[in-house]
Amino acid sequence: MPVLEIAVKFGIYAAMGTVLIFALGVVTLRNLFHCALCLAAALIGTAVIYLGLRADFLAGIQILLYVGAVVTLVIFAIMLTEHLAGKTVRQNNSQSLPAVIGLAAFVAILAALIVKTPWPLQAASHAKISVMEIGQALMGTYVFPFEVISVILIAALIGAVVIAKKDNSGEQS
Amino acid sequence: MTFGWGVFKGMMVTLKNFVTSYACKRDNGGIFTVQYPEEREKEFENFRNFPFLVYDGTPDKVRCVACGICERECPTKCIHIEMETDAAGKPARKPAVFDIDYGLCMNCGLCEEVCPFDSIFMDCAFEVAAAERLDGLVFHKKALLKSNEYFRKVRPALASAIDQKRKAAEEKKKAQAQPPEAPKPQ
Amino acid sequence: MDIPVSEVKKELEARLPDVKLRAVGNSLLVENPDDLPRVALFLKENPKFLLDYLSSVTGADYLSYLESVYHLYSMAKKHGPVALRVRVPKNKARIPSLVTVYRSAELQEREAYDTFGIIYEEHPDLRRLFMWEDFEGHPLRKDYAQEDSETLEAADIAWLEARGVEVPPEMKEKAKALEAAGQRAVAQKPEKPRN
Amino acid sequence: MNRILGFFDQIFVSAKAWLLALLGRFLPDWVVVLASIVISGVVILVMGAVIMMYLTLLERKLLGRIQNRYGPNRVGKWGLLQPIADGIKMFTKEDIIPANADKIIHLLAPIVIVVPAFMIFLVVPFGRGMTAANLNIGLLYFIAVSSVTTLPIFMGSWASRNKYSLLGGMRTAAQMISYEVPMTLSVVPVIMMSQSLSTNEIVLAQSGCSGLHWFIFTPWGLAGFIVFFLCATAECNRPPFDLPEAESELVAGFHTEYSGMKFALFYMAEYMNAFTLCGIAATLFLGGWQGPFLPSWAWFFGKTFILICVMIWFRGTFPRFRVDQLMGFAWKFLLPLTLINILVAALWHFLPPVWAWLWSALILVISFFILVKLNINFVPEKRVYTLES
Amino acid sequence: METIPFSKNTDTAEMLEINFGPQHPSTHGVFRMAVQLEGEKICGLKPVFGYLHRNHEQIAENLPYAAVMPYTDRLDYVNALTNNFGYALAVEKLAGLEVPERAEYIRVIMAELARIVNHIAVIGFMLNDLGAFFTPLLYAFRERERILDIFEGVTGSRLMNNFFRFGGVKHDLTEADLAEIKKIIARFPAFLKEFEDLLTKNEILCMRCQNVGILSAGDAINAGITGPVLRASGVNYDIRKVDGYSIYNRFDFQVPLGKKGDVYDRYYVRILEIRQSLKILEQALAKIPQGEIMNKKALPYLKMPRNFKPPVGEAYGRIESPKGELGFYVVSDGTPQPWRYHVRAPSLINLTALEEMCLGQKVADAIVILGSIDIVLGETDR
Repeated sequence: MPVLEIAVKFGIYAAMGTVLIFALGVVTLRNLFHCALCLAAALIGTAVIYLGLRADFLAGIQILLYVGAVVTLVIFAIMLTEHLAGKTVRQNNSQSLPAVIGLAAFVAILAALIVKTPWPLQAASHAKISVMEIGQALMGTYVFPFEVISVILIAALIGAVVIAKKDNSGEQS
Repeated sequence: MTFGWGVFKGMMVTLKNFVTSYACKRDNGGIFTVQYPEEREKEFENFRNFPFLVYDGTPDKVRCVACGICERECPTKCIHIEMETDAAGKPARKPAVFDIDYGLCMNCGLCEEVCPFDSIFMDCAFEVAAAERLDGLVFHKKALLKSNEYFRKVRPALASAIDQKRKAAEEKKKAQAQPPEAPKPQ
Repeated sequence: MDIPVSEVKKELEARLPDVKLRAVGNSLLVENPDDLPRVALFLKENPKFLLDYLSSVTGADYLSYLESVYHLYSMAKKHGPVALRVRVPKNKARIPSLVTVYRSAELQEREAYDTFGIIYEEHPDLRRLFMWEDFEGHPLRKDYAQEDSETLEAADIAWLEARGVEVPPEMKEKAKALEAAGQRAVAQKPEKPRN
Repeated sequence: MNRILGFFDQIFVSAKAWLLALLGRFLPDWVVVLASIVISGVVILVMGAVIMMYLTLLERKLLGRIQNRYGPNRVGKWGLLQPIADGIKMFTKEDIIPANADKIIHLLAPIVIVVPAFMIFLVVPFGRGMTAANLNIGLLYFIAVSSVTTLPIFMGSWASRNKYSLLGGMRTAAQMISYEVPMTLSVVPVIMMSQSLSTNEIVLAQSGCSGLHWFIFTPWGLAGFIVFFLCATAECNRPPFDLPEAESELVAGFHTEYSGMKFALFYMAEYMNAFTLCGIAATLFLGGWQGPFLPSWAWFFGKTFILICVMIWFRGTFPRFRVDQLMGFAWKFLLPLTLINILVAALWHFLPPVWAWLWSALILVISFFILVKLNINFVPEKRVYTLES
Repeated sequence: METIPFSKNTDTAEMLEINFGPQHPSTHGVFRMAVQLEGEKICGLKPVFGYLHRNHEQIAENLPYAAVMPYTDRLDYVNALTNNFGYALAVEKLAGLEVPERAEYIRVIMAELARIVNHIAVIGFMLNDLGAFFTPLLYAFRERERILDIFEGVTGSRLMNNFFRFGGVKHDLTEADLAEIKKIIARFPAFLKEFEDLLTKNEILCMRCQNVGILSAGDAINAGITGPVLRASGVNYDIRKVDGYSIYNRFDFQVPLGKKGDVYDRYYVRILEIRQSLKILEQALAKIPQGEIMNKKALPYLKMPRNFKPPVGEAYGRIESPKGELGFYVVSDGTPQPWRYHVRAPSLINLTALEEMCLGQKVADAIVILGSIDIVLGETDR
């Protein structure tokens, strides 16, 4: 079905464009809440790209974790501080120029790397990775890094609880 | 007691009511809504809503003598009376104007209580909604006048008591006016 | 269980000799308003009375003076009432607040301030209770001039006409006359010199 | 007999196949694929709208009966036209946008909120072979998409510039994040047992024994079902977890400033979420469209309908939780219970049947009581009242 | 709008100021709570009154004594009969009028029915504030309906009864009415059981109500709190017992007391009070004598209200209304109108302690606490 494939390809490019626009919105818009919403849209767009590339599981996880959890928390934080939500913020400051230079350097290095890497052409484009394989990889091959990450997460969680608790008791006394 | 038992018991109560709303009659746990225009609540003799004026026989035989006691005693001042004058300018003991602002009236029934001529009574009719505040809710004499038969219909006990009282008073009056003699055959 | 006024008066005079008291009807008049908190505190804490509950605070206007009436009961001993009253002249209507002794006076004193203009000194939050902040006058005073809503004033007519309402000419004339006389439309209130 | 049943069972599937075959005669393949998507989409859109409309009627009727009154019964026979009358009313109402509102986001929020509500319909297996998109990550998809619902609620609450809305929005965020965790975890035993994320596979894993293999008839399934159902009630903001729109506290919570059709869209999303969540609950624990005698879709709709009735029953019975209690309930009670439930499911997998039953039931009951003991502030105090003369 | 003097300054902390009311689903009328919030926690709360103010006292000062009676109906419009009772009591005290035996019994019967009506309705409304979608309220209203039917049949009106007269009552209770009341009393325990099954042990209700809005006995007395709210705090003070006004000292009934003084105690004390009211009603119905319903001396004043001129003096009559102590302070100057007329409104004064009860609690609690205090704006604002 060439027509459908073309459509999918076109869709991927369209999604990429949308993601780019929203990503620009994230860094340029003056209202923090709008920025956060753009971030959510960009992340959803990324998930759509994943879907187009037949990485369904990744897309689902992307939406669940990034949109459902991370962005929600960001927005929650913005809304908790009521002064931020109404205000407009300038997103560029005097360090914009060095940042652009740094970014350009980074992009250059990245491009060089991409060009130099011998990408395997056509090899894995249609191979569908099932959920089971992902699970086996996580629980088998990569079990050590997986567990290390979970330990780090737990540490972060406990730290957050400690900080929150201290704040609370200070207020009560 | 187990955690969750209270919640469960509450749910059983609502379930029971759900079932009885289909299974039972109004008086023993069924639906207690009255479907208003089709069904009506029981009407009570004592129920009072807005005042009206009673006439005997024809509308020109108004009991009211425009004494203005109700006008004075009305807490909200919703009654307005003007006495009729005959051609000579002598006041006839009759109201020319008798207005009640239903929009102002608070259904307290004090006018009925103070009226010495058994003329103004509280009505049971409650369907008096109107779209206009002044044109619709200020009731003039014509709309306020209702026959004694109507009064007997809506408040039978009170009406018959009043009728008896009036009859007795009339006979007493007659008896005073005429020297006592054998009662006329009627 | 009523408490006879004479008994309260006797006890108070024995314990607080510098407070001047007078029995008025079934109540006790504290001649000097400044003594009121002392009297109330005494009655509240004296084990014989233990009047721990202030039921009602209200003002009253007797034309020549304003009055504040307090009804005290005891929840502990379940007796009462003892009515205290304080009289102040209209032009200097200041009474010390009882909020420090009885919290229940808080809203009631605000109400009396609102309706009679009695200023309760040292009340923590003496604002109007029912009326809005820039309301003029105190509506329950007998000399309060109530606005007559039937008679239109010039400003009302201008407002109405701006909205396309036809105002009868006689009303306009009345409003003009009022404006010329520099008066406001005030409801007639029978001035009855009573009591 | 079986053939008649089979015919009714597959009536919608065959209708669609016939239609597509008809199209396939004249049109190229890709149009047929497109048409297939369009047909499913249109069916879902129409069904979503109709379901929402009649759920409102059902809710009002049932609540009315629970409260010993009739409910709507004037528009049409038994009030059947009431939803249409309501729809007309909603359409003709003035659309009010607060002066200080962020107008674009205020407009976008109700539109965005119905999108995930419709998208979840894709993976709901309405009957045998009646899943719009048989994704092999169906369940993950469902969880992911339903988590997006928080965003539009945020948008609506923030854009209204209303303090009630803001409070409602914050409550929503807290509540949705909290209840997603036990909900996801309560699904895990089901995934473990059916060894698939696909909703269809999960239904098939519960087949046989005319219904006795439904997951709800196991200890872990029952516990999972209860937790899932409570979390689903919380997820679609229904009583007793309706804090985001708590009428008596926050007027209407995040949609205080919405009127007319925008308000109707929020409403629609809420009811469709309720429907899909009940549908998923039926799929995961009640055997989905499985069941004897009746066509598969009838079973599905019947089960979903019963679950929705239970939700309405909750609404008719319970007072509302308070914010801290709500969070406490999710984190201190439901979350440990689901974790234990996962453990129990693992035990179930390894033990022989009778032992599995005993052990898992025992563990669950004991852990329930331990949790109750630990959360003693959830348990009513005993009070003694004195009567004095 | 005026500025509300909160104790804490808003600019320093991240605080949200919200007005609950005057238009809000659960302020029970046009009442405003200006609330300072930190997240969901309440840091400051000031009640604002006056949205329903109609200067009841001045209206009364310009009317003859009898014509004030229908206005007292409009104070606490949920139970007009007890308002009538209080006013009649004050004026009878002022004028030294006796009330015939049968009339006293009728008064007590009607007042206790009104108390039952009020308590079940209040519990229903409080549950509505708690978020129970109308179910308890409608169950309560189902029973209330029967009692209102009695009111309608006897007094002529369901809510605005205008039933009491100085020295008696307006209408007599017929045998049929008494039988109907007996029937209601007989079926009431079953309803109460249903109500309690639905609510009393409900975990969610207990979570929401227990240890919320605690008011200690000392604070309650000092703040002048009366009625079920006071008794929930454990103070044994029921004016029916203390004053024994009318004929209440002839009945055998008890005063239910709470321990903690939280919302749950207020709820349950009301349920127990309904039981006691039923007890009083049973005794009253058993003992009601035959006889006059109006004092002979007062009869002419019915026809001639302006002839009713109490002697110069003042009287403070108070009753145990379902909301608390309802007091009427009437000053007569010997004319047909009262010179001063003041209502001691429990709905207003019970709000004195609202802020203390709410501080540190959540938003949702504030609304429940307000619901548990039981105010009617007609009485609060007058």
